Amino acid sequence: MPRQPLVQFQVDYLQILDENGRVDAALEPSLPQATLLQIHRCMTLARLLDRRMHILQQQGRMGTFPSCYGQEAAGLGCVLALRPDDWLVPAYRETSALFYRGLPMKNVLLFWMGLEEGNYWSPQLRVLSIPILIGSQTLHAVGIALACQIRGSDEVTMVFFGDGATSEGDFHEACNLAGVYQAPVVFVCINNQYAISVPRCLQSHSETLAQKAIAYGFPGIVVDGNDVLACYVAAQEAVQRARRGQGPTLIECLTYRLGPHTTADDPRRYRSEQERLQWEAKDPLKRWRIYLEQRGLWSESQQLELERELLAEIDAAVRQAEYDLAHADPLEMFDFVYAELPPDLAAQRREAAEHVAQTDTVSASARR
Amino acid sequence: MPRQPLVQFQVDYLQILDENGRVDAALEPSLPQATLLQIHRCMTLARLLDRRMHILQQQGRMGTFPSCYGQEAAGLGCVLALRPDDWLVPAYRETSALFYRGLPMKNVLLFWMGLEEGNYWSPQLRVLSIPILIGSQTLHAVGIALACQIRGSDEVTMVFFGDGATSEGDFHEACNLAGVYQAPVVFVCINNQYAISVPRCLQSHSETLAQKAIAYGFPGIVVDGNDVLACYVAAQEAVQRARRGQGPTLIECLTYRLGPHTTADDPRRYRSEQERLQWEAKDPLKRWRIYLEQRGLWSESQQLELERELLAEIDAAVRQAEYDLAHADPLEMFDFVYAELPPDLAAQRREAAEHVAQTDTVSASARR
Amino acid sequence: MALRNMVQALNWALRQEMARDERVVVFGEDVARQGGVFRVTEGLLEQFGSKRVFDTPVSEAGIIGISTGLALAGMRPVCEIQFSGFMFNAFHQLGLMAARYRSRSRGLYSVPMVVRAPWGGGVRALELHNESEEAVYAQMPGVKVVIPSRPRRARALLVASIRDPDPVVFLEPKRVYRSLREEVPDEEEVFPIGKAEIVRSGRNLTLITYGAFLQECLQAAELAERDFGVTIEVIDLLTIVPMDTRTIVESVKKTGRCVIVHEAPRSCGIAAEIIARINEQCLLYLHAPIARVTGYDIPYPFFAREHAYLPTIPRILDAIRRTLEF
Amino acid sequence: MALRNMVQALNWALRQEMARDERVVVFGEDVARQGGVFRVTEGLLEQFGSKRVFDTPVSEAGIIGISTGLALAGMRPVCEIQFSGFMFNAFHQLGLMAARYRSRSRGLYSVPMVVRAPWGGGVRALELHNESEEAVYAQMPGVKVVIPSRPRRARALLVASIRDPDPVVFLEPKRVYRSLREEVPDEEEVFPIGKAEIVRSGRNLTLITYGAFLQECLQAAELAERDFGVTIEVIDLLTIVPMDTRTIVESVKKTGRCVIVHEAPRSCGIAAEIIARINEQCLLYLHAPIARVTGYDIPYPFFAREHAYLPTIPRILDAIRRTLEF
Ligand SMILES: Cc1ncc(C[n+]2csc(CCOP(=O)(O)OP(=O)(O)O)c2C)c(N)n1
Ligand SMILES: Cc1ncc(C[n+]2csc(CCOP(=O)(O)OP(=O)(O)O)c2C)c(N)n1
Ligand SMILES: [Mg+2]
Ligand SMILES: [Mg+2]
Repeated sequence: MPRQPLVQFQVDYLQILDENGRVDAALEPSLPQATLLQIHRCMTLARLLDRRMHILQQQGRMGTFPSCYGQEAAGLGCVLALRPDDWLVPAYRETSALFYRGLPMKNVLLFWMGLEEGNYWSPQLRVLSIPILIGSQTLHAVGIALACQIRGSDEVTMVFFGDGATSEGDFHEACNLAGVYQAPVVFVCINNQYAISVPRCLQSHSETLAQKAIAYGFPGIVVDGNDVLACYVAAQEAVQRARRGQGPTLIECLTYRLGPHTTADDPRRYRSEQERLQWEAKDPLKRWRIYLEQRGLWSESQQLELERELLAEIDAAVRQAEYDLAHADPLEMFDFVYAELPPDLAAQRREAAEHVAQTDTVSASARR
Repeated sequence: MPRQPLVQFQVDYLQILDENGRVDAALEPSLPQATLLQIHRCMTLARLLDRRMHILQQQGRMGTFPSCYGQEAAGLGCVLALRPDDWLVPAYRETSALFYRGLPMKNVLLFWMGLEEGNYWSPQLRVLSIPILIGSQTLHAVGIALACQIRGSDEVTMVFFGDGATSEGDFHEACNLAGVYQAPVVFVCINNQYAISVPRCLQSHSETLAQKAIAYGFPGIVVDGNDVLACYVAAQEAVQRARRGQGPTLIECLTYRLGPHTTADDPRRYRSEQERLQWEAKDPLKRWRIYLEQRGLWSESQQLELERELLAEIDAAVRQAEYDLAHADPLEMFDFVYAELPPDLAAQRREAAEHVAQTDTVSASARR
Repeated sequence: MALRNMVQALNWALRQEMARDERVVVFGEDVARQGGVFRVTEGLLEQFGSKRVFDTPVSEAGIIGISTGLALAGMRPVCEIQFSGFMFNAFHQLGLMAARYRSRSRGLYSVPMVVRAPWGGGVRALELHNESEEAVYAQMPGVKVVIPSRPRRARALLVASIRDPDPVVFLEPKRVYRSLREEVPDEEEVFPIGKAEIVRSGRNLTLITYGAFLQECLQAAELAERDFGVTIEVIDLLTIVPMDTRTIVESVKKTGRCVIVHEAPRSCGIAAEIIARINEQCLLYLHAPIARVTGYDIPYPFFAREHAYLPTIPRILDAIRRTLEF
Repeated sequence: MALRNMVQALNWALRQEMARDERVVVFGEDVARQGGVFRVTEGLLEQFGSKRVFDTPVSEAGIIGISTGLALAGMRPVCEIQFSGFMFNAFHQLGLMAARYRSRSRGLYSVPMVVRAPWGGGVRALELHNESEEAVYAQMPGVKVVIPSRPRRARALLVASIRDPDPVVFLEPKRVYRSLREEVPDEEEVFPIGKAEIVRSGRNLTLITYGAFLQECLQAAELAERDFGVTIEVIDLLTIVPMDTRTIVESVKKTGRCVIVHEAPRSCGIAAEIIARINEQCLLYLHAPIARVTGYDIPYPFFAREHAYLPTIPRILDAIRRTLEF
């Protein structure tokens, strides 16, 4: 018996709306007009908020935060495929998708202003807390999907993570477990080409990230992540597969972070302006606007009107968030550790209370 | 632009010496006669020692230990491809391979008798300590391989692990790092179909374990793990690739643990006798003996002679090991924690010394 | 009432809770078909089916991670880590993620899960199968840690843990899995998390422990009472985090002397924390330094040397004597 | 001599050691091209090339694991974990594997590696970027833990750590990375691991700390001396494991009073261990309970509340006053 081929695999690439706004009519999904406009609104809001947060951060009114500039399409495109009762497990750059899902802007602001309140929203959103530990959320998504599977309900869980996250053991264990149990979960890798300064080619020697699915026995696909339609179509397929009990899918969305990793980062240290410009030409918003205009759904004046409206909303949200921040009680940090405050921790809370109250006077004495 | 194939992959299967001892002449490697006989010796010794250890364990003269019965070929076949200055990072069932490499039998005995001394052997063997934390050693192998790469030497590192280990995050991170740095390492998965009671099909939904290599951008291959020649040929290819600077390979050796997971295990709880019998027919030793006989290198009387000789060696090694065990100083447990004993730990050592000395008298008092 | 060993008592708790609450699911390496390497989950697969009792790949971070997800979505996962040392592979998932969902989401999410694990040494097991990592959890606020010592409380505490709204690490002293039997009632019994138990009362010295060493402590107390003519109060912590400081402090105020026994390494162990609390709350009642009888600050040795590592009755007796004679 | 902040001092140590010993290699997430997110490894890639300074994927267990392998094979790896909280992802590799190779192989193998990590809070960073997990390492025998507080010692201790034959976790208080400068000699300087330093001597109270809070402690000591008419001895631990008990005990024997300050959660923290050792070695010298000024037993809060979590000068002063007045 000679050496024999045993198994063979293939990973596809999907693009529907190209960089110049040309659509592949054969593949174009039919989405309601209201949805097309809502997509535009959410992407525009994410971009405008990103800019505003940058200013707030420079004014010291907000902590360092990760920009989503350039990546507004990928997460949103995928989330379009979910039902409202499906679960969404975000990473930290899917602002546009969260808005589509109904998350109040104030939450995003509070989160980056350093308050746990930023993660407190309606349970009906079925959106999990924003994770900081890279890759960790992939496992929680699999657990949530298993809960749905065990209960016999048909909700699907979609989880987002970056190219960097695929290097973590957690990602591996999540994919492997999802494969073994055929969990109804969709893994969406937002490959923005960098993990802070480390380029995609140093993150893994694999030709694509989507092919990592082969290791777990489920399908993977690469899509143009700046193309809302391709993301939606790939996600739709994956969600349906999951809902039918046919197990997980890995979708790799190719995109680019046009801004810095966070406001503390200087991308010029690790990438060329030329590279950035190449990707700027593939801007998902520009492309989407052409698409809407070609379909007669959008005009310059509508755009101006929308931006005015959104800026006003942002102003209002910032005011609310800063009000909440100013009125946050520091001692509440004790109140959500356990369902009930254990006696010794209650004593520590009292101890802290003394000092929070005293701080002014005593620190005045320290300054004497 | 429609949906397009982006990347394609294939994983091969290799068998050279089949279950009935028939060899594929086109693929047969040319190994020196002395090596062929040495292989037989090491596999036979591993099997005989396994039996003896089982008895020792039942007599309470040894702790619980993992049987290598049925798996004698895979590790050994792969190790044949190494140079003496290459590094070997074992799991805990590659006894035959360790013997081929020159490891004294006493070490194996001491290890399972519960003494760190079992892991103390000549540094020239370039064999790393036996690991208990599943999958952890794969990372150490990559680190060792990187050390060789950085120093510009051409040594290769080969690491063994089980089917179960492929589920651990450590395995993933090891493969990913090895791919990124194109480290000179050969990953050998000894797929014996079970991780304790959990069958291969519940370990991963992937068709093969070898295809996991695709996730990291390097080649994977499946071999008949009960066929020394196939293991050797696949390993040889992988070792050469690594030595030439062409990066890692994943070899999946299909084999079967004919005995229990450890002496504490009862395999009848999770697998059928029929399954076991099917695999018994594929016994690597039987096959190897036919191969030797067909080449005119072996006879029944030689076999009897060899077994007599090996049993005597085993007797001697058990005597030595039990002597060492009886003379082991408990307090030496303090002496290898750090290169130098820190003062407070020296005080703890003195404290322990009092009690080790007292134990007899005081426990007598406790028994009063 | 039936006489049960700890394995049987725990199995009983799991059976009853699974029958009572269909949100309870049990999983881990070898827990389903094999019934667990120590047989704690034996028969659950047969009784409750493969949706609620399932085996996992060798994947500890995965086990804790999906358990977290299951709990986030409203289930009541009871997962098993095959030996507690392997919790190290999942400390990030437990300590950084599961433990903090409630606080990071300001109560929107919570993680009512139980992580069971055979724990501690003394059974001639392999390297890394003997760890006592309980003190580490004290530095992971948001988790609770329970360590039973005997079958009856083990059962009642496991029930409480399953019903607890927060993540509970439930560590089972494998050395006493089958070494003693107790009357364990068939009917439901719950013992509250956070309560220590005075298992023997006395006036001259407080002996504090938890887990397998309760047996040695009780024997040492008896020997000490006879040999030194004193009475010894023995406290079984049962819950390690959050600790029942009050019971400890009240006892030490009465006895003025204290010895603490555990298997874990000494530095920054549970005994250190108990000493710190006594120092803070009743220093002036102390007649002698508090003594620690613990594992040493070395890796748990391979089993041929474990007898020299673990506390022994003579070591405990010796500490009692020195504390009394101080 | 040159004035250097801690980032510069550490960078200097790395440069000198890399030049001196070609077995030293530096790697981690964003350490090469980026020069580290805090710039500690800035310029090393340019000076020593990509074989000895390289970026890694986001893979903490991987970083510690390959570091272990590099050390086993005779290199001197100095790896970086981007923030010390992410060490949790690698505790199994560190605590169970790297820490124990020497003992599990009876000295055949050893792991001379350094794991550097920015550590602690107070810089308005995101969740999980503020951890103080040092006490956990005390339960991982086989590792050493160093936490410098100021640039000069930071440099000299990093050199010692790189030359140490055992794994050293080197935690860098990110709050003082750039907040103060010191004379740091250009020439080689080594400070021994395992030695605490009395940075201010006094007779009435021993104030023990490490890391960033040395600054607050020094200020509090000054204020207390002026306000309460006492003198305060301030001890900077520098090495956390193994701890310099002798320096502590001698000081407390002299002063009879002690306050310990750290950012980490209180229970089973370093302060607990110090209290336990004082209890064991000089209980009768104590005039008052030892006070702990620490983080609380809660997850480090998101940064808007961190000021209420972290010790402050008023909290330290208050503890000093109570201890003096006891
Ligand atoms: C476990 C862990 N390791 C390291 C970090 C530090 N860190 C924050 S973001 C980041 C890069 C992540 O890259 P990627 O997954 O591609 O996501 P992106 O930021 O590009 O969206 C790193 C390393 C972290 N937060 N968690
Ligand atoms: C990290 C870790 N998890 C769990 C275990 C317990 N355990 C010991 S052997 C084993 C099965 C390993 O299966 P595999 O990798 O296939 O190796 P095999 O025993 O079949 O050779 C398990 C789960 C362990 N030793 N380490
Ligand atoms: Mg990225
Ligand atoms: Mg196996």
